[in-house]
Amino acid sequence: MLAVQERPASQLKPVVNNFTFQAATINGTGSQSSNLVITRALFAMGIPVAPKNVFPSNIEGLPTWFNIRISPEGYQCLAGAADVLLALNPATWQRDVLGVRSGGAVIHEANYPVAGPTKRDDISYYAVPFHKLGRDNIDNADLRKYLSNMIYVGSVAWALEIPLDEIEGALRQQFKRKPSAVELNMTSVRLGWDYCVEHYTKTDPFRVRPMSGRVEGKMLLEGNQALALGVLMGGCTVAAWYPITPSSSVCEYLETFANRYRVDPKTGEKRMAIIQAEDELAAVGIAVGAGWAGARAMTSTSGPGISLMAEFTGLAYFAEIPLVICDVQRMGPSTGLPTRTAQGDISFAHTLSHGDTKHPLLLPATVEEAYEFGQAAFDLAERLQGPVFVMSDLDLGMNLWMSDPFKYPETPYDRGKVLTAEDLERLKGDWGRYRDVDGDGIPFRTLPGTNHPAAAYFTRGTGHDEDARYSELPEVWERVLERIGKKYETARDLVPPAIVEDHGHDVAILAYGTSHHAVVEARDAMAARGLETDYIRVRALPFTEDALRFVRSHKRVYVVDQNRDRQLFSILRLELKPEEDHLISVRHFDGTPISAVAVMGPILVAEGKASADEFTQAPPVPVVTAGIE
Amino acid sequence: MLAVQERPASQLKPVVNNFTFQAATINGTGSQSSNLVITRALFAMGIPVAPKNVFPSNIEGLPTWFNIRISPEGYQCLAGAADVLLALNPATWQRDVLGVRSGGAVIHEANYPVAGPTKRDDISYYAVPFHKLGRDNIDNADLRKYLSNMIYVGSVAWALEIPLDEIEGALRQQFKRKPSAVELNMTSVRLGWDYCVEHYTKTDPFRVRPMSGRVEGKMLLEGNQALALGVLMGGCTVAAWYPITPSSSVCEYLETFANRYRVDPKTGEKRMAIIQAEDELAAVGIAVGAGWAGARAMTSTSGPGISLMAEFTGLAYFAEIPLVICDVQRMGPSTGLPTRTAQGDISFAHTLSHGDTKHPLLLPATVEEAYEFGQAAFDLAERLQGPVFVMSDLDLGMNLWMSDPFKYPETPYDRGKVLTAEDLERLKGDWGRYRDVDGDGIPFRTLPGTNHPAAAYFTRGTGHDEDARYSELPEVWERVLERIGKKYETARDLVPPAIVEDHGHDVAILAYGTSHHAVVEARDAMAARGLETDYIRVRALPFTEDALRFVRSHKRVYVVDQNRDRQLFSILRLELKPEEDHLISVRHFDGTPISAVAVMGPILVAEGKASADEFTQAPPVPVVTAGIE
Amino acid sequence: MIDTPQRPAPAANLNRVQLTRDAYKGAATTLCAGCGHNAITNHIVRAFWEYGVEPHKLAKMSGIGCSSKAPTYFVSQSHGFNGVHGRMPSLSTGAKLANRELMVVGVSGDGDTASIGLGQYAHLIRRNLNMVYICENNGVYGLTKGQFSATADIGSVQKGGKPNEFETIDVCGMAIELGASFVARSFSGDSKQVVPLLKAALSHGGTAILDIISPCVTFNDHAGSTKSYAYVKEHDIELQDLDFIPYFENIEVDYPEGTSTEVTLHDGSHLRLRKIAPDAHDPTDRIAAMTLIHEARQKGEFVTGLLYINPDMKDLCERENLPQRPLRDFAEADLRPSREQFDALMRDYVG
Amino acid sequence: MIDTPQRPAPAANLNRVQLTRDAYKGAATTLCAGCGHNAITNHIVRAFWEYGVEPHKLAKMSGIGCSSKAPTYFVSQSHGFNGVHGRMPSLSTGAKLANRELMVVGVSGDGDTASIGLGQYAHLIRRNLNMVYICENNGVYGLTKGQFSATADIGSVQKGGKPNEFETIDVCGMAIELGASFVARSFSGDSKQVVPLLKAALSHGGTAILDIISPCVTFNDHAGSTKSYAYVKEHDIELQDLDFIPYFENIEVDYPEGTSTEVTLHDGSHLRLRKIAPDAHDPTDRIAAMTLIHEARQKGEFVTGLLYINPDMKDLCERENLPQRPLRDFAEADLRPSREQFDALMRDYVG
Ligand SMILES: Cc1ncc(C[n+]2csc(CCOP(=O)(O)OP(=O)(O)O)c2C)c(N)n1
Ligand SMILES: Cc1ncc(C[n+]2csc(CCOP(=O)(O)OP(=O)(O)O)c2C)c(N)n1
Ligand code: SF4
Ligand code: SF4
Ligand SMILES: [Mg+2]
Ligand SMILES: [Mg+2]
Repeated sequence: MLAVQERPASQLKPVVNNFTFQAATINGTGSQSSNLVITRALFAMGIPVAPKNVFPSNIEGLPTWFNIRISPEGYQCLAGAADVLLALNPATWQRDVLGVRSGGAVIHEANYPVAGPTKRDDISYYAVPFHKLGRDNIDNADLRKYLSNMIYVGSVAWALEIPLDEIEGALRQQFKRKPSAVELNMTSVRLGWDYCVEHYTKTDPFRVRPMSGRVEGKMLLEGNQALALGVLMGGCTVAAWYPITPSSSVCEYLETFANRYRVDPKTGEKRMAIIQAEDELAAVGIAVGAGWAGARAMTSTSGPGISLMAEFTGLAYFAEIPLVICDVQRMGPSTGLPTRTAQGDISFAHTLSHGDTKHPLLLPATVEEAYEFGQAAFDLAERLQGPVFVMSDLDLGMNLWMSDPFKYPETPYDRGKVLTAEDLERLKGDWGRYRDVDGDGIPFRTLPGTNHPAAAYFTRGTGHDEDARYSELPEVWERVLERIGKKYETARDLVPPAIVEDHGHDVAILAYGTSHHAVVEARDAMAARGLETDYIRVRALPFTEDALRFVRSHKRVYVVDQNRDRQLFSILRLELKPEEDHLISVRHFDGTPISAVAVMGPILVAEGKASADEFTQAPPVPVVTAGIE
Repeated sequence: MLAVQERPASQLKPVVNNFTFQAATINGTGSQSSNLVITRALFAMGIPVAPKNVFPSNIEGLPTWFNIRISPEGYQCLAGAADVLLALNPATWQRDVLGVRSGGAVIHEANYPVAGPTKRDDISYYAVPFHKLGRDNIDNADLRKYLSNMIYVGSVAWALEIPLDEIEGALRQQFKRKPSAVELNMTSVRLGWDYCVEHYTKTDPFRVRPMSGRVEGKMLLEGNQALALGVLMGGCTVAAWYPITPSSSVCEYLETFANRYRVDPKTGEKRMAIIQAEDELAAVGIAVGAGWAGARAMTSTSGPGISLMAEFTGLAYFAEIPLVICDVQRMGPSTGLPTRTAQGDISFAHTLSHGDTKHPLLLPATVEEAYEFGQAAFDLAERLQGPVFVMSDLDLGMNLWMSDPFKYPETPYDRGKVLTAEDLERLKGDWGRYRDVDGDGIPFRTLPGTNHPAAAYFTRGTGHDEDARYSELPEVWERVLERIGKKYETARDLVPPAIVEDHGHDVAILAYGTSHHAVVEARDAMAARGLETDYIRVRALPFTEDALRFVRSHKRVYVVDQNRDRQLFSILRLELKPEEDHLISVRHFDGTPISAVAVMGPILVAEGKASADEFTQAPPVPVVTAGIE
Repeated sequence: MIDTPQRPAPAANLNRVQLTRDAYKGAATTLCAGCGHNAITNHIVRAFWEYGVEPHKLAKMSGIGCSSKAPTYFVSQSHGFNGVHGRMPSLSTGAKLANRELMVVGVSGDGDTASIGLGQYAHLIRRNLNMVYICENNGVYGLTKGQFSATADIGSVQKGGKPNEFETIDVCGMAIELGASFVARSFSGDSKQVVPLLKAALSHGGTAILDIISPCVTFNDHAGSTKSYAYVKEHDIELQDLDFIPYFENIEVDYPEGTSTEVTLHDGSHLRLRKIAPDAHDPTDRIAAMTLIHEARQKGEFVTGLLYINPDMKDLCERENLPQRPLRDFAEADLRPSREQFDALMRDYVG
Repeated sequence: MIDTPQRPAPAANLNRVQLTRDAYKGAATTLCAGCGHNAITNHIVRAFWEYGVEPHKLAKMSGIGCSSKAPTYFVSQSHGFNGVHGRMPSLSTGAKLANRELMVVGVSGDGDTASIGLGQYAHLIRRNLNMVYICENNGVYGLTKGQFSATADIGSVQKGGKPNEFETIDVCGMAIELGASFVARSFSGDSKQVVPLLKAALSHGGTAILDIISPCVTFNDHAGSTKSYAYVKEHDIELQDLDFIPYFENIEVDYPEGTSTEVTLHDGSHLRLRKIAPDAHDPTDRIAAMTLIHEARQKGEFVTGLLYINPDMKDLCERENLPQRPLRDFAEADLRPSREQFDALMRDYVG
């Protein structure tokens, strides 16, 4: 929830490169391009940006908010409330104005009423007749809707003091393939800029200045893009998916990459099959079939798709077939909020399917990890012979993030324990598909097509013995199921280890995935208030031994979950002895990206460093839902 | 796992009414009727019986075992190993003979080799040429296969000393509708009896004698039958299902009951719709649609069906629609052992579907509870407005159990918070579908078809506010999801309370479902060895306050789960504070019904009352799988 | 909360249940301006008003998609249920079984129907549940931003330029193959055809399939698409001119001999089919209907109008022998066997 | 462990890949004696032997059911996959995409295909995956003890006496409606028909649907059933006498003018259709095939033989432009862009 916090407002002392800009618009009107231009211009000035798009689940006409957090530290999380608001949605006008932090500024469509609750004396107002400016000045009727949005780019640039040539530079990047569009757009930008220059003197403190040392050489890209690139680099050759927000773009980006990098220029043949399946049951079935036949195969989906993939995941678990499932989490249960973020599928994915199951999860927090884990998932799945989940979320997947360029992989793929015809010859055919030869719980397999008379075995989801023969014998069943369980233990040494900052403090924070960015800021803020904390970022399930040791060695461990039911917290508790259990749960689950306040509020209060009042939020104003249904 | 235990064998001192009889046959050969005749004859003699059918997942030709535990105490669990074996399956001959407890007896087809490992000197052998007797004496070629099985009934009757007129009585009951068959069957029975009389003198100690005081007035019926009757009495009017072992017979029995009790004799109209759906997704969808429209609706299934019902269960949870799902659990994961028992879906059902969800589960242990909970589930689902699971299992569902006759329900249905047109008139239309008026988290609903202009609301799995309007607002989402979570707390007071035997001992056992019957015997046996225990049988999730109090107040609580991953144990741990947590897990998961040994073995060892050796089992003999694949 | 709407004073513009046309409206649409689905919503409002649907007896069902949002945009005084993707048929089946008096109207999309929902669609038809099933067919997944659905024609081009490689799944062809009792196709822009078809569907006593081509202006209205407004208008072959004569009105119209045929619908209403071509299609001939659809598809055309009808097929509730009184209304005394019956049953199980 | 079988010394009974017929057998069946499925297994053994299938190139796929157990009973030297209920098509799709060289043969049941699996069945056909799809059709769920499946005919009577209330789903009719490229129907008892159809299906370059009526002796072989041996034998209308001429054999047979037609299959083999009736069915005519099926169904008959074929339709791997080399065999260097390409991409994302 957006917290409205008091802030020592100063009309005079400038606040440079350290505030949140929010554009409140209506979706489907083309405002997304405008927001990207502002983002890119800031980024080009050397200023760290953290753009967060909070958009509705429809195509046109509902409220959407685009937030750009800028901070010298490069914090990547949402900062709670906006300092500078661009208000272009009458439906949310009142809510948006009341959400602005004291001392802030509002750039708004001139015909919105500034009266009653929307008339605040602690913020600055810059009314701009966007509508009229567009109507009067943009002749091209086809483009008017789109270009009108560029007008506000000009006004925002004026308010934030972004030089116009930075805007032009950003436009040039946006229109790499169509440079002629730049000037057309700039004409609209100037309309908004000129209007403000003519009518206003800046009275609020928020402004930007070029800076250096933070973003040079950094990329700006989405988590789904990074994940798709990881999947490509990871050698995936069969991908099957069914469209669903927010995961669709994983396979869409993958297709773009595959068209670019997997097509044989001579023959036109493509070294990858990407199948848009008829539903999620088929998507995961295709991935399982391909994994069985020896391809690196994956499917990507979100919550409802995970539910539908439950049966096949159990088959892959019990028949021991490599399978990568990318879950870009959105807010559930049920259809929920398809365009809002959550970490709500952790426990469901962890034991997906009926009967006893337990699957490794990878928990990326950054685009770089999305890229890395997109690759690692295949190594793990083929090594462990079973399902592996990459648990991304909407925040990571669909927002732009700053990152250093990714590393080109230096290691070969780990294709796991596969016996070739030559191996079989050497073994004189003496092998068993489900024998635990190495003591790590992982058996050997052969691939269909292996030209050796001993290669074939029969795969089934029913009971089978070590030699893959059908069996209903009690002792065989128990033995096989225990052995499969052993692989989860083996996985502890194979998954990406936790990242630990241990300075021997009593209090520690344990977080995973996108909560990381809020924790980074929260720790700085808490340290500033005298509460030093240690930190462990868990990057996978099962927990590694290191992670458990860290937890055991701290007096109080705050576990941050972006879900209602303390999902990772609960999984962790079950791995600890009662006497080792000093866990305290911190939760956030309203669909917005988690902020530092959501992390540090509960911790400071619990640690006696703040009163509960400090973090009590003013009740937000409901949106007037007329027309929204 | 069948435990082969040493037993003070005595050829001389008779063991009366206290042993296990096992018939090892081939399925699809009609042996099931013979086994039932033996069971019914024993029962008619006043002897408590506990029949357990361990059958394969095909229709004809694979090994099947029918065990009849008889004991003066009326223990209802499997006793580990057989004392008297009827061996009629060459494929399992060796395994079966080696599994007989020392001092026991084997009645077997005469042409099986008694040599090498199958030649034991601590058991008695009665070889009978069943095959030849049938061939030579049964003229009716159509019935020969079936009637041949009746020959062994005669030999078993001879060995156990069941009077032939008891057999005849049992046949008379079996052929209530076709009395002429009785004599035909008795002819075969006498063949087997006479052969033994002629050739053998009984040398083993196991025999039965009529007794009284234990089974008079008791019924013998299957859990699925009882559950179906509960569902009928509970007022279910829409049932939808898809065939799957071991749950199919729930809806098949239900159909029989409905045809008998729900058809209007005048019009022929049926007050119940039972739909065999095209799959489990449709079955649960039909139930959800019917629940929404105000009918008491249910679906029944088993593991794979639960996986497929995940998405709709989440919808019912979040849109708050009454839904009863009966899960007759079988061994998973995946297709697993479809004809073997487990409690493996507990944790999966408990949080079924993506996102944060938590559902009440009812955990019947007896046929009486299957009947009771079959009714209670509808009251709960309509009261709480959400999914409620009845977690039966194959052992309970498909075996015959003794029970007192069920009680005719004295209370009206609890149809929950439904507003009628009159209510709405009284409220002047001022209501909201998702408002928490009573503070228990449970809102009011109206049914489609309610003739009032304010009755209608729109149901969806997407975000909505208290008045059922579409909403994506963060605070609305969080509020609604928290409120739904509150219903789980409300449920603590509504679910069937645990059954407690608390005598202030340090050690307690916590069990649920069919494990109960093993615990009963185990406690007696442990007490005999000086270990007195308290006992709590949990009959539902969420845990009631009483149950939690019991757990907190004991030094060591052994939690019995019929699954690998300690599913109920884990759910319980998460409800306890670390300092209250004195849980120790006891597991059984080989697909066989749990025995007392499986419960008391680990406890006695952990409590220092037995050495681990005592319960180490001899490795069982693998079945010769030729032809079984 | 929901305001108690005032029943307006009787006036000229009231239908037979004394409601104005406005009473059949719903919330304002949140779909794109120009979306075919909005036009269909308007046709529904008009048809339901003219037919005199009683709002409280209507159950509006849908799956997930832009199309599936439509039920919120008509008849706000009816209960509605926006379920999960592709599973509207099973929800509808349950609702109808629970309360046979409900008039069940489902709105689905082509993705919802022909991709993820194909199995349920087929089995709905097989059971002949008495409901109206509207497929708002735009050949793409609108709500997830324009990927091809299974009804996209082979060779049709995506907005990005990618051609579709797969044969279309024809929801009408499928329905007829599966033995559907009422199958019609139309175009969202053709109110003259959609409105009488909707009313006929309401009058039908089984599953009435209406496949309505409904262009997605945002993702599938470009050149190269075979579901664009331009393409559909050009390739729409109308089979008949349709007049719906409701059972509650006594309209006598004379048609010149041989120019029309009439179908008597389940509720006593009539649908008059006026011939457009001399060799008019006989909508009671299943094989003719299949042939027609296939031949049109081969030519890249849509045949619109009533394709097939069998007004006499039993619906699911009849096959299940359900009472007319809603099952959900029966109480303990109706549903439990008597104490005597119960005791007798218990005795059966004893010994 | 699996014994290393000896390749027998060359002899008269070796096929073109030097294997005896026994090499095409599998484990002993665990199905009921007399089950139609066992007969089909025998036909498969013979057809695969005669065709000279290479065991290591074969992938045997199935769902769940008695029928779906069949892959364990033939060609034990091939990999097999008994998946989950109704989802064999997606598993097969994945397997084939991973390794295009595999010869994918799926065995399913009528419940597996037409009930739970209908959606995947339809979309498999739509993609025209190159595989043989055998539906062992007995009108019931054998493995769960005899409930009606969706292919049961309306009016057919269950063992307990309950009549089926619903229209059959005709898996051949559906397939043709959906644009399948190879559709045949047969009867488990008719080896003369099943064997050449199986070989033709192996030779076909797309999804080859074989719907084989295969009576369940235990649960659906009684009077009143329309899938009993007695009923099927009586109502089987054979369309053609079939001769399969494999591409690797040079057989020249003369047929009297006008008594037969020949279809050239994808791998160069030929299927010769000898007319039984004078007005013989043309299996390249889709509408004729549909009409035929519908008319037969109305009469309670089965038409058996090759119903429809289009040997030229592209299969999925072709549509996806996949290389002939199995995708699973490509390595790092083939799959990762070069370091230069990668660095260029990274630069694209910078600033
Ligand atoms: C199980 C599941 N998978 C995927 C989605 C994502 N999704 C939402 S709508 C939709 C497709 C809608 O297409 P269609 O039915 O044609 O409706 P349209 O938007 O085109 O009207 C999809 C795939 C979902 N909500 N649930
Ligand atoms: C998801 C799921 N639902 C139900 C079942 C139970 N089941 C096993 S086989 C079967 C039906 C098999 O019928 P069919 O495909 O016709 O094969 P047949 O046994 O008749 O050859 C069913 C319903 C299952 N295994 N999985
Ligand atoms: S995206 Fe397409 S289908 Fe969806 S509302 Fe817009 S125009 Fe209609
Ligand atoms: S039950 Fe029927 S289908 Fe199954 S093996 Fe027996 S005869 Fe065949
Ligand atoms: Mg669509
Ligand atoms: Mg079948």
